[in-house]
Amino acid sequence: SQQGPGESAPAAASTAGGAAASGTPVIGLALSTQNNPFFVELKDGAQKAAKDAGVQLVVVDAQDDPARQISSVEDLIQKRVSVILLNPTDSSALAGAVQSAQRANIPVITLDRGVDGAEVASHIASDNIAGGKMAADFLAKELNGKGNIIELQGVAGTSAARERGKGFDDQIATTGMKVVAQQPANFDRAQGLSVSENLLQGNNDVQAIFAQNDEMALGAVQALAGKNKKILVVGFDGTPDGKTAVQSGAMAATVAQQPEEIGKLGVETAKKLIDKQPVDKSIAVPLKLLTKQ
Amino acid sequence: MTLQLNWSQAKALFQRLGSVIGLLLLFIVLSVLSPDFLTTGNLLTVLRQVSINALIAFGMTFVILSGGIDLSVGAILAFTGAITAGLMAAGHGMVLSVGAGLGLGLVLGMVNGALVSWGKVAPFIATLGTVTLLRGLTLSYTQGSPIPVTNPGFAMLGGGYIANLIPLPVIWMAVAFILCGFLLRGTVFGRHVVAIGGNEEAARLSGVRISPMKLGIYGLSGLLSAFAGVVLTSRLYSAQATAGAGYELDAIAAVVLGGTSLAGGRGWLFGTLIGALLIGFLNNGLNLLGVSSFYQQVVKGIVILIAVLLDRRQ
Amino acid sequence: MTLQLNWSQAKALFQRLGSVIGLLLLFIVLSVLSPDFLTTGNLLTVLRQVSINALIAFGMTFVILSGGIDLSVGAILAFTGAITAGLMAAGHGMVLSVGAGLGLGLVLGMVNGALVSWGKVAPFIATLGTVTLLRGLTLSYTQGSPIPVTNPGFAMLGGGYIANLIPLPVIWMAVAFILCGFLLRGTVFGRHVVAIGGNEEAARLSGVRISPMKLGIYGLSGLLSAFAGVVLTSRLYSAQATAGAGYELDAIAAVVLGGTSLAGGRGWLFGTLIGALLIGFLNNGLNLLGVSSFYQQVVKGIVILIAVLLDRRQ
Amino acid sequence: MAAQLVNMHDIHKAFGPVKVLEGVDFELVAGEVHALMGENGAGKSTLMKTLTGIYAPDSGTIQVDGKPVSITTPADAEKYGIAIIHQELNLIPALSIADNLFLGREIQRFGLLDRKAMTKKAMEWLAQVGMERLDPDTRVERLSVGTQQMVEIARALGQNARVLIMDEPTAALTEHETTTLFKLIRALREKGTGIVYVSHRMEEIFALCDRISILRDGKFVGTRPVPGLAFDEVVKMMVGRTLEARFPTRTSTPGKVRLQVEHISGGMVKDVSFDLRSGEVLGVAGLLGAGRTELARLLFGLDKPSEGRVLLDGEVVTATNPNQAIHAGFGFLTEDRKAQGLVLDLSLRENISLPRVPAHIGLVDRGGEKTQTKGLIEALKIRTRDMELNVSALSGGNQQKVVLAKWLALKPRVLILDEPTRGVDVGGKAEIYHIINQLAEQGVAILMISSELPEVLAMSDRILVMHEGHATALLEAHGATQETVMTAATGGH
Ligand SMILES: Nc1ncnc2c1ncn2[C@@H]1O[C@H](COP(=O)(O)OP(=O)(O)OP(=O)(O)O)[C@@H](O)[C@H]1O
Ligand SMILES: Nc1ncnc2c1ncn2[C@@H]1O[C@H](COP(=O)(O)OP(=O)(O)OP(=O)(O)O)[C@@H](O)[C@H]1O
Ligand SMILES: O[C@@H]1[C@H](O)[C@H](O)CO[C@H]1O
Ligand SMILES: [Mg+2]
Ligand SMILES: [Mg+2]
Repeated sequence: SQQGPGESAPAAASTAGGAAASGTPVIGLALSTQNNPFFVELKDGAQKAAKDAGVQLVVVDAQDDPARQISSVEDLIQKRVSVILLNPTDSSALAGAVQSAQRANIPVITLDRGVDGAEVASHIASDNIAGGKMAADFLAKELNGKGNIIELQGVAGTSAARERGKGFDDQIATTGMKVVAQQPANFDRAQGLSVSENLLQGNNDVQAIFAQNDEMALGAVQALAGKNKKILVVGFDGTPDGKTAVQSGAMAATVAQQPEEIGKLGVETAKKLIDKQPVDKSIAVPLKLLTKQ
Repeated sequence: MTLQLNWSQAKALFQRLGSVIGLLLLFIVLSVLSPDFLTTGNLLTVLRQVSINALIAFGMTFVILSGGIDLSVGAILAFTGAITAGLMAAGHGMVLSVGAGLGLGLVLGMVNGALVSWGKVAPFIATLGTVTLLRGLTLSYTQGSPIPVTNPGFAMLGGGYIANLIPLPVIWMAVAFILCGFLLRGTVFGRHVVAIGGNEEAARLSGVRISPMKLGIYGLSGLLSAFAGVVLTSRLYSAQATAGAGYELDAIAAVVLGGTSLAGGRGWLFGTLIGALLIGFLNNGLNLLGVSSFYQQVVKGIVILIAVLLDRRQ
Repeated sequence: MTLQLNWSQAKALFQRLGSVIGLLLLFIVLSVLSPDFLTTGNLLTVLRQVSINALIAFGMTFVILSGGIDLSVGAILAFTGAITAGLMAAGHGMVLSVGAGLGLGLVLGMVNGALVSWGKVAPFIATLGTVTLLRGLTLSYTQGSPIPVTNPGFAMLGGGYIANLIPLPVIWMAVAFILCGFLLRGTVFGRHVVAIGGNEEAARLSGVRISPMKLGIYGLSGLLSAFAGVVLTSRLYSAQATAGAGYELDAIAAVVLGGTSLAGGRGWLFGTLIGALLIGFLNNGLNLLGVSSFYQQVVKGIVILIAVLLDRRQ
Repeated sequence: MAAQLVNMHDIHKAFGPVKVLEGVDFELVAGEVHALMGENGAGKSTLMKTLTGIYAPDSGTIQVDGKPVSITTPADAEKYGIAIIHQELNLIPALSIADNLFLGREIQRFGLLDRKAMTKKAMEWLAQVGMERLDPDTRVERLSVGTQQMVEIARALGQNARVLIMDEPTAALTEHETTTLFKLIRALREKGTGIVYVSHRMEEIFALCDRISILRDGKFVGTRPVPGLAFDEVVKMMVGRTLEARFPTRTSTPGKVRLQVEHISGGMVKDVSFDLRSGEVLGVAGLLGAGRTELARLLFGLDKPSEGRVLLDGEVVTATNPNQAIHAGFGFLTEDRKAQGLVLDLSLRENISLPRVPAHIGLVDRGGEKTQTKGLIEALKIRTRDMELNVSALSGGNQQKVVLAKWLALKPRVLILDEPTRGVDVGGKAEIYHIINQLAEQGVAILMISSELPEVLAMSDRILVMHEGHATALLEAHGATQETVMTAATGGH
């Protein structure tokens, strides 16, 4: 069996429900990365909620490496936290870690991205497919259903990138618009800049750029600076920088997520688990399309 | 045959033991600071975490001892992991798939060796070139998406236990350590590795056949990287296109922290194991102590710098 | 003094010109294959893209010529960029902020130099240590979020044009190339850089003061990395905590593709410029041709390997 | 009495626990050539390095012109008019001759390199040492070792120093360059320069020097005027005992032909033929760059012959790498033991067994290895505490014996020795000659390349003389003289 003492020993030591050995309960938050303001906001939301709820929050960061994330989840198990909030680096890679936690009687709640192949206590996230669709609908309206689009993709293999791409591409296919080029820029602003520059060189007739997050969208905005062509840039996330760019007109729109809310709901749901209250299996956090007022 | 130590041997021993002493110190500090640290469960967890890096670092030790460097270990890990997972997804059995993955790792390593020996390309550049190539191949093969693995037997390789206690990856690490240690100390191959790193020209003039040796050395590194790739794929239930990014630096750090000279010709495998454990326990300890992940890197950087400053050779 | 070339000089010249010939070939191929390639707009775009890597690679050339390596360039770029942006966000003027960023880069580079010379740590390891440390400091300082910049004058540094045509970063690259080339060929400093890389012990016995030289060499690399950081921050309107990841490999690739030997003591700055252009035009060309980004890496890996195989020195 | 230039008193220097200099006195006056002698590892180079700012002495005083000084960097030494030619070559391969000549003291105008001035000066300096044929823009790596040594000499002379230290300057030179160098030294002496001359070549010392100072195990033994000094006395001061004979008598009688080299060409070597019999020592003489080392490299499979063939015991051998040459029965002791002969960071044991590690199916046989090493250490009288010691810790002579031991372990049929006693002290030389004799007695065919004519004449059965890649003479050693060899070596007949 895969049962091992690495997980079972602490479980024996902890009381049912995974409460920590002494005093205030401890909740672990395993982030995929903190190199993106989105996750920093998510963390902030979780920290505030933890303060309000009187629980301790321990944050670990995987720097986008699934193997590192498994290790940090294991470390949280060894630390005997009561609940683990998991923001997976990758949907398919963390099932083992989730199972380890569950064997140690530590419930897992996934945030922002799901885990395939393992049951979790609750999943709290935006509906990314719907978000991709929202972006496509916005462009269809602005461009009257005609035009060529460049798509900047997120880290290949993350569910966010896959789902946003799917929602967007499927919806675009129902219109007269066309995605003429798509390429990953890894959710990163500098890469967003150089990939946009290159794709724009190769595609003269482009009316819009859809970036799967705001960081890449802001890179695209830089690539367009100095060009007098009108190209609509649509991002995703609604980070502070992204919102500012929408207000100034540099970006046409962003599909705003509520990362703070995701973090806050995560802690609140964890608290419910500690207090042995029932929780929803799946919590969808609303998305909102932001445009210039 | 004599137990008497002369001064320079004593000094060398102390330098060697520097990393062991460092590990002990870290151990004591963490035991005092965190009640969760010194438990069987935690120690075995760390050993399991360390195993991937240790497997790679063992191969890297041979490469560095021979005066080279292998930047492609992470890329080989990712590519062979993807191929192994891909074969299984295509319905092939576990034995065949793993065998193919390991064989591929060996061959890819030998390609590095060929570039370095026959191609006369500097190891840094040769393996840097193969990194780019292999990363591209991995992305093309996986189309950027993870390849999930469902074979339960395969999942044991990285996730199983022996006697319900010791994680299998720890066993692999131990076996690899013993085999590699024997290869290094007990065979002509190992002797020649060190000679090449110490003075390649002298080794060549003594009849050591440099090119086949380098094929073997880089091949071993590729093989062990592929094995690490199999274990990681098993642990992650899936092969990741971007797996292993930056692993070469962790492996090199383990080798150097263990007291092996980057210039080649001087070092030991035990040191590498200690170096890998140092890094692993440091990571684990910082997490257990709840140190903010931002500061974790600062602490690690300082520890690495202090360690190499203490361990430097005049 | 004489214009006559002997055979070995001709061979050396051909080896040097290898990268130039490669660049010309690439140019011709791309012009034929893509109608968008040979336009002023595209060429200037590529030059602007190349400028960041070129600035870093110029400094790297000095380091590699002296027999060292600097893995910390990307980390220095990120940290100094963050500090510069942070100072401006705190209300300081552009001149002070940029000056502080550049000064910091110089100092951080000199810390590398001190580790390598006085600390006697191998450059690979010393700068690897500072990478970890600086990445941690950058994350701590920025708390992971980008620091936006609003100063319009500052935005010109990376985004502005001269005569409404030539991007300012291209001007910086040209100026840095001329100054560095002059430093390398026309001054005692440059001469001593090559001497140290060729035979450090001999240089020391000839009265070259190794430690101050290394401080200067790594300091220069740090300064140019910081300058690249300023330009990048300006282009992105913000400082990114993870900026510059992997830039050290691009810079090293540019230097080596340009024909500078990783063993030190042999090389030229013009080659580095050519190497950086090769990489830039290759990237651009693959994009113009619509090659899938997955296969782009495969192509790049193959090109790098072929280039170094052709250019290798016996 | 000439003016005192340098006076070193009670100099101590240790590296860690190893005491290298223990209370050494040394005095140099204007217009003398002062020999500094001692066994390998006696501390000669170290003493000179403390005088030129490379090492700081732990204690002791240094006076220049009667005034106490502190010399802590090479620049300080230059300031006091002290120049040194180090024992090891110290040139930058990728830089030009001119760049090397001015390294560390470049001529500048407005802070910039003044290339023109340096090239001009460089030509003058090269002319001074008879090397006017060299182009100052040539990169140093293109020069042979001997020519590089002449560049080093030109560099030291260019400093117009009042004190000139030469640490084994002729180790890489042959008679021809040596003669040029001696003329220069005598001219400098006339001008009042004080010269310290370190060498293991007794003939040179007696021909050139005015006084001799001797070190033994880091201690000062004494200073003697050369006129009237006996060879045996110098040896006794150096070694602490007298030597029976500089060259032991040859006793072996050559047997049947073992090696046949037929019209071999390749690289610098042009159409060389000779026979070598078992138990025979064939000396190979020639000027710098005559192609002797290249001949050895051809035989050992390091370079590819363009023509000709080689037969060993009647069978054609075609070795394309050292591994094959070794299996065919060749051994090759190279001229540069540090760069090509030894792995300095490995132990005696590991170095000695490198060409063939005692092993069964790839697994090292430790016991057999130790027995073999022990036997060789005893047979060659290698002075070491322990076979596990790194060879870097041995003196030059003992290192050379380790390289020899390496080849003896293989029991080669043909042993090529390239400058087997370069840089080895008198005692060590005698022991190496003794080993060569023993090997010949055991029937090994020996090809001995050497630039020391007395050695070639005394140790060989026959002498092959090379000139510009050709074999110009094959002389019976019995009856050959320095003159007959030199005539053939310079192309005359
Ligand atoms: N940097 C050093 N560190 C440690 N030991 C050293 C160092 N330099 C020299 N020694 C040791 O000091 C001793 C004297 O060396 P030195 O080079 O002065 O001898 P030498 O008289 O010049 O010998 P040779 O005739 O072989 O040139 C030797 O035992 C040598 O190993
Ligand atoms: N790597 C090289 N590059 C250029 N020329 C070389 C090289 N090696 C040897 N030569 C030249 O080949 C010729 C023969 O050199 P070789 O070393 O065989 O001479 P030698 O008789 O052994 O003299 P030496 O006493 O210098 O060893 C010399 O003129 C030398 O300059
Ligand atoms: O939802 C998040 C954000 O969009 C972020 O920008 C990248 O990762 C995704 O998971
Ligand atoms: Mg000496
Ligand atoms: Mg020779």
